[in-house]
Amino acid sequence: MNIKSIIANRVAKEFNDGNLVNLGIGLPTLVANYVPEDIEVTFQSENGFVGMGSAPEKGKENPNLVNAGAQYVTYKEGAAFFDSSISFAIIRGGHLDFTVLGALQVDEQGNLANWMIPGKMVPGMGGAMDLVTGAKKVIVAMTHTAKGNIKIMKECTLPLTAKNQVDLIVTEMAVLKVTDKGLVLKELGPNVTVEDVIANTEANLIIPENIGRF
Amino acid sequence: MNIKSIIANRVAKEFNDGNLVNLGIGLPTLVANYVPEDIEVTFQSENGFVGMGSAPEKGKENPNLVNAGAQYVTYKEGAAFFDSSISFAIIRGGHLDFTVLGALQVDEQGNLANWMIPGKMVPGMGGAMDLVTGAKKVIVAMTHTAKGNIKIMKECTLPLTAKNQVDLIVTEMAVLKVTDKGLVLKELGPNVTVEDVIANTEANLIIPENIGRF
Amino acid sequence: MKKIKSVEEALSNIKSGMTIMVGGFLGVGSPELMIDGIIEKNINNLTFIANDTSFPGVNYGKLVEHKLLKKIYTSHIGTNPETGKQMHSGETEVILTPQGTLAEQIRAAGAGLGGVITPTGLGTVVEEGKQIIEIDNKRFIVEKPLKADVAILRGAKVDKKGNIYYDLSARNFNPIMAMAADLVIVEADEIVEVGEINPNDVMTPHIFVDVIVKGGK
Amino acid sequence: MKKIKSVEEALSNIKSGMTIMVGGFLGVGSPELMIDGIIEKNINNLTFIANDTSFPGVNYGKLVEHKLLKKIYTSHIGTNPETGKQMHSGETEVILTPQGTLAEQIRAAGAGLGGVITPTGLGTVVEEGKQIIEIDNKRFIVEKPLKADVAILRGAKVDKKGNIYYDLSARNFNPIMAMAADLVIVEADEIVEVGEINPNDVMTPHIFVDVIVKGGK
Repeated sequence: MNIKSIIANRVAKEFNDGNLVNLGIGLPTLVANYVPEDIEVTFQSENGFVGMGSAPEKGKENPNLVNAGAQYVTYKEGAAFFDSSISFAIIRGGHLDFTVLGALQVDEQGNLANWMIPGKMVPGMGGAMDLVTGAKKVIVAMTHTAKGNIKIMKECTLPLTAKNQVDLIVTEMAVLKVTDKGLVLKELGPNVTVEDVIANTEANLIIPENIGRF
Repeated sequence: MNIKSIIANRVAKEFNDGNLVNLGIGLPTLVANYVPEDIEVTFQSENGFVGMGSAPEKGKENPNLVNAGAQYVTYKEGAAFFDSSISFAIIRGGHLDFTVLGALQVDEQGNLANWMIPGKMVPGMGGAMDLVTGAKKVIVAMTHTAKGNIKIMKECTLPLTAKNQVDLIVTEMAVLKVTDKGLVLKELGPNVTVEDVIANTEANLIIPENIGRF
Repeated sequence: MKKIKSVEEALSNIKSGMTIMVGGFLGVGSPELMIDGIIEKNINNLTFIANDTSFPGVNYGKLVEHKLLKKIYTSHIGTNPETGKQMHSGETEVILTPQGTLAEQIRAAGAGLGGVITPTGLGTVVEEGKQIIEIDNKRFIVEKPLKADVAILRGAKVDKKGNIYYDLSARNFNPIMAMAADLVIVEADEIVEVGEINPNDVMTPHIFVDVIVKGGK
Repeated sequence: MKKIKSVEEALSNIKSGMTIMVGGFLGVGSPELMIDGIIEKNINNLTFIANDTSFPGVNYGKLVEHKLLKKIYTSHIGTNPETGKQMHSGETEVILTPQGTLAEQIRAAGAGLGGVITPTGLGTVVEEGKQIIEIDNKRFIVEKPLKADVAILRGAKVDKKGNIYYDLSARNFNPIMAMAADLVIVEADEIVEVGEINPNDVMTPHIFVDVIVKGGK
């Protein structure tokens, strides 16, 4: 498996049968491919439906059926479509079990920055601020560093998407749980040592005696 | 025509083609029977639809199709059903051209009292407060007095339904327009004199030179 | 993920002292079997949220006669004299709210909003004791969200996943209550296979629904 | 009460300097002919409200390239680099708002609410300069309603009275914008007879719709 698949595969293990999940654009989208077969997870697309399926076969694309990244998708039996105000009522109202998003930076307090780099890139927050504020659990799924740059910080330096909302950080190197006391190293990725994680992380890490491996 | 029909008939003359109208329970409901045939008026029922029709034939009642007074009704072709939040978005959002309601009291400032008599009768405001606040024009349709008691006051003594929202008062005796300067006597009912109206009204009346008749 | 339960099983989720929301408008679009079950099991001391208190002997109107309600949030009690009687005697607390405000308070709870900013009720007793907000020099009343432990709804067609389709004016408060309770029980006139309701036409998505019971109709 | 008009007639309602709302999500569920007409007639200096600014060359994304927009209220501009360029140069004012807040602001305008009380954006730049309200010791941002002179929508099926039925994810912002503009124009993939859309399944009631144009599809 490549790095992205390793991350997506690990994230998918968090879900339980019957969960409602929103996956962000990019790496998080891959998570859908790794949901264990013995559970049923419903995916929401914030442009207005629950019950999102995989990409359609070539030639079977429906221009009215896209995900929040405007990619053609399908829907599963039992899907339901609605308008944007209902879609965000679901998101803001605490009806999502998980939201999985990428990050530019995340920090010890569970702060997240993923929507702009001042003066450089200002795509806008889209649905991210609502998702992070409203979902029961927020998982950041990302590569541990970006071209060698540290992303897991003592304190985010980029403008925040939300304060204190991240619950879990999953990278190819580690699973980190956000707690009141800081980031706890719960699991190590394939062939990764504690020292590797520390070297690639600015945030203080709480290292328990027993650390799992994925 | 009896008194109620006279009032209902006069109210219906206010409507224009294409208007959306909400009729309160009781006397206002009768207004639907007097809409001129050359215009189309759409009636809203605040329990959740536009395009309300008349009562069904005996034996054709549908238990899922009632008006806001729980009476069986029908719907017209082109009707649309929705939930209570949308129904009151229509009402509060200024999408109604007219609301027609009864009153216990109404006064010179266009204040309306129609939802409770302290210690005696507290039915609750239902949709009335939203209707009176949100509709473009508020018409009070009622008998001029109640068993001899004056209802058109200098100032309402009963708890208000809303302040300064009434635009027009239609009784069997008169049509009164609420203006910044007070109530203007616009029209007299059948066989009614200006003196009759004054004698049955506590509010000061502005009496123009030309008064119509209905 | 089997949501279809017996009325008895569904009732086991409702305990005395809870806050319940009941869909319907003067009893139209309201669950019959669940209401009768609450009465039979004498589940009491309930905080009740619904548009009205129906008519004597009709659907949730019966909850009032059986004195199962401690506190009532509603817009209208005029059709059930017993409610007014209990209110005046002080037996039951009744909080009267404009119907549109009530709808938005329920919706706000379901939508994760902190409250409702409405002009309805200004200059009346409704604004007494409430927070007032000024926006662009206009005054508005701030009303708080209304949430329940359990919502009991009625649907015309419900698929086995829990997607609900309502019929005509029986829709009313049901879809917004579906979003505003920890547990949502729907009484279905008809239970249909998944896929029988067009995904465009689903009025309450299955994700809001926890329990389906077959109604008596 | 004839609502069906030509694109040319419909366009006559839109003037330079107006505020317009456009339905759609990255161009899906958006009116094509009306957008092309605005460009052709060079209606400019517009205040624009939509979820995003689409992609370069795609639907309302073209309004940006043609520099017809003075001010943009939106949640996301990342898919159209031209928007960011005009924002940085100061040519166009861009107000970025969380998508759920944007939806509620539009809905609030249509529903006669004074504003929106939301937790989204707390502790971020989104709360800067905005009114903050405290309810039960929790802080929320107060966001103002968003209203337009004209809303331009796209429907899959529209009956001759103006009832709209949307298809799949093309619904998105269309139904809430239908309530929040002085004049509402819908571009219909298909115009059908009154009665062809089941009254239960109407997604935008005809009372909100002023003008119907036949789309190119």
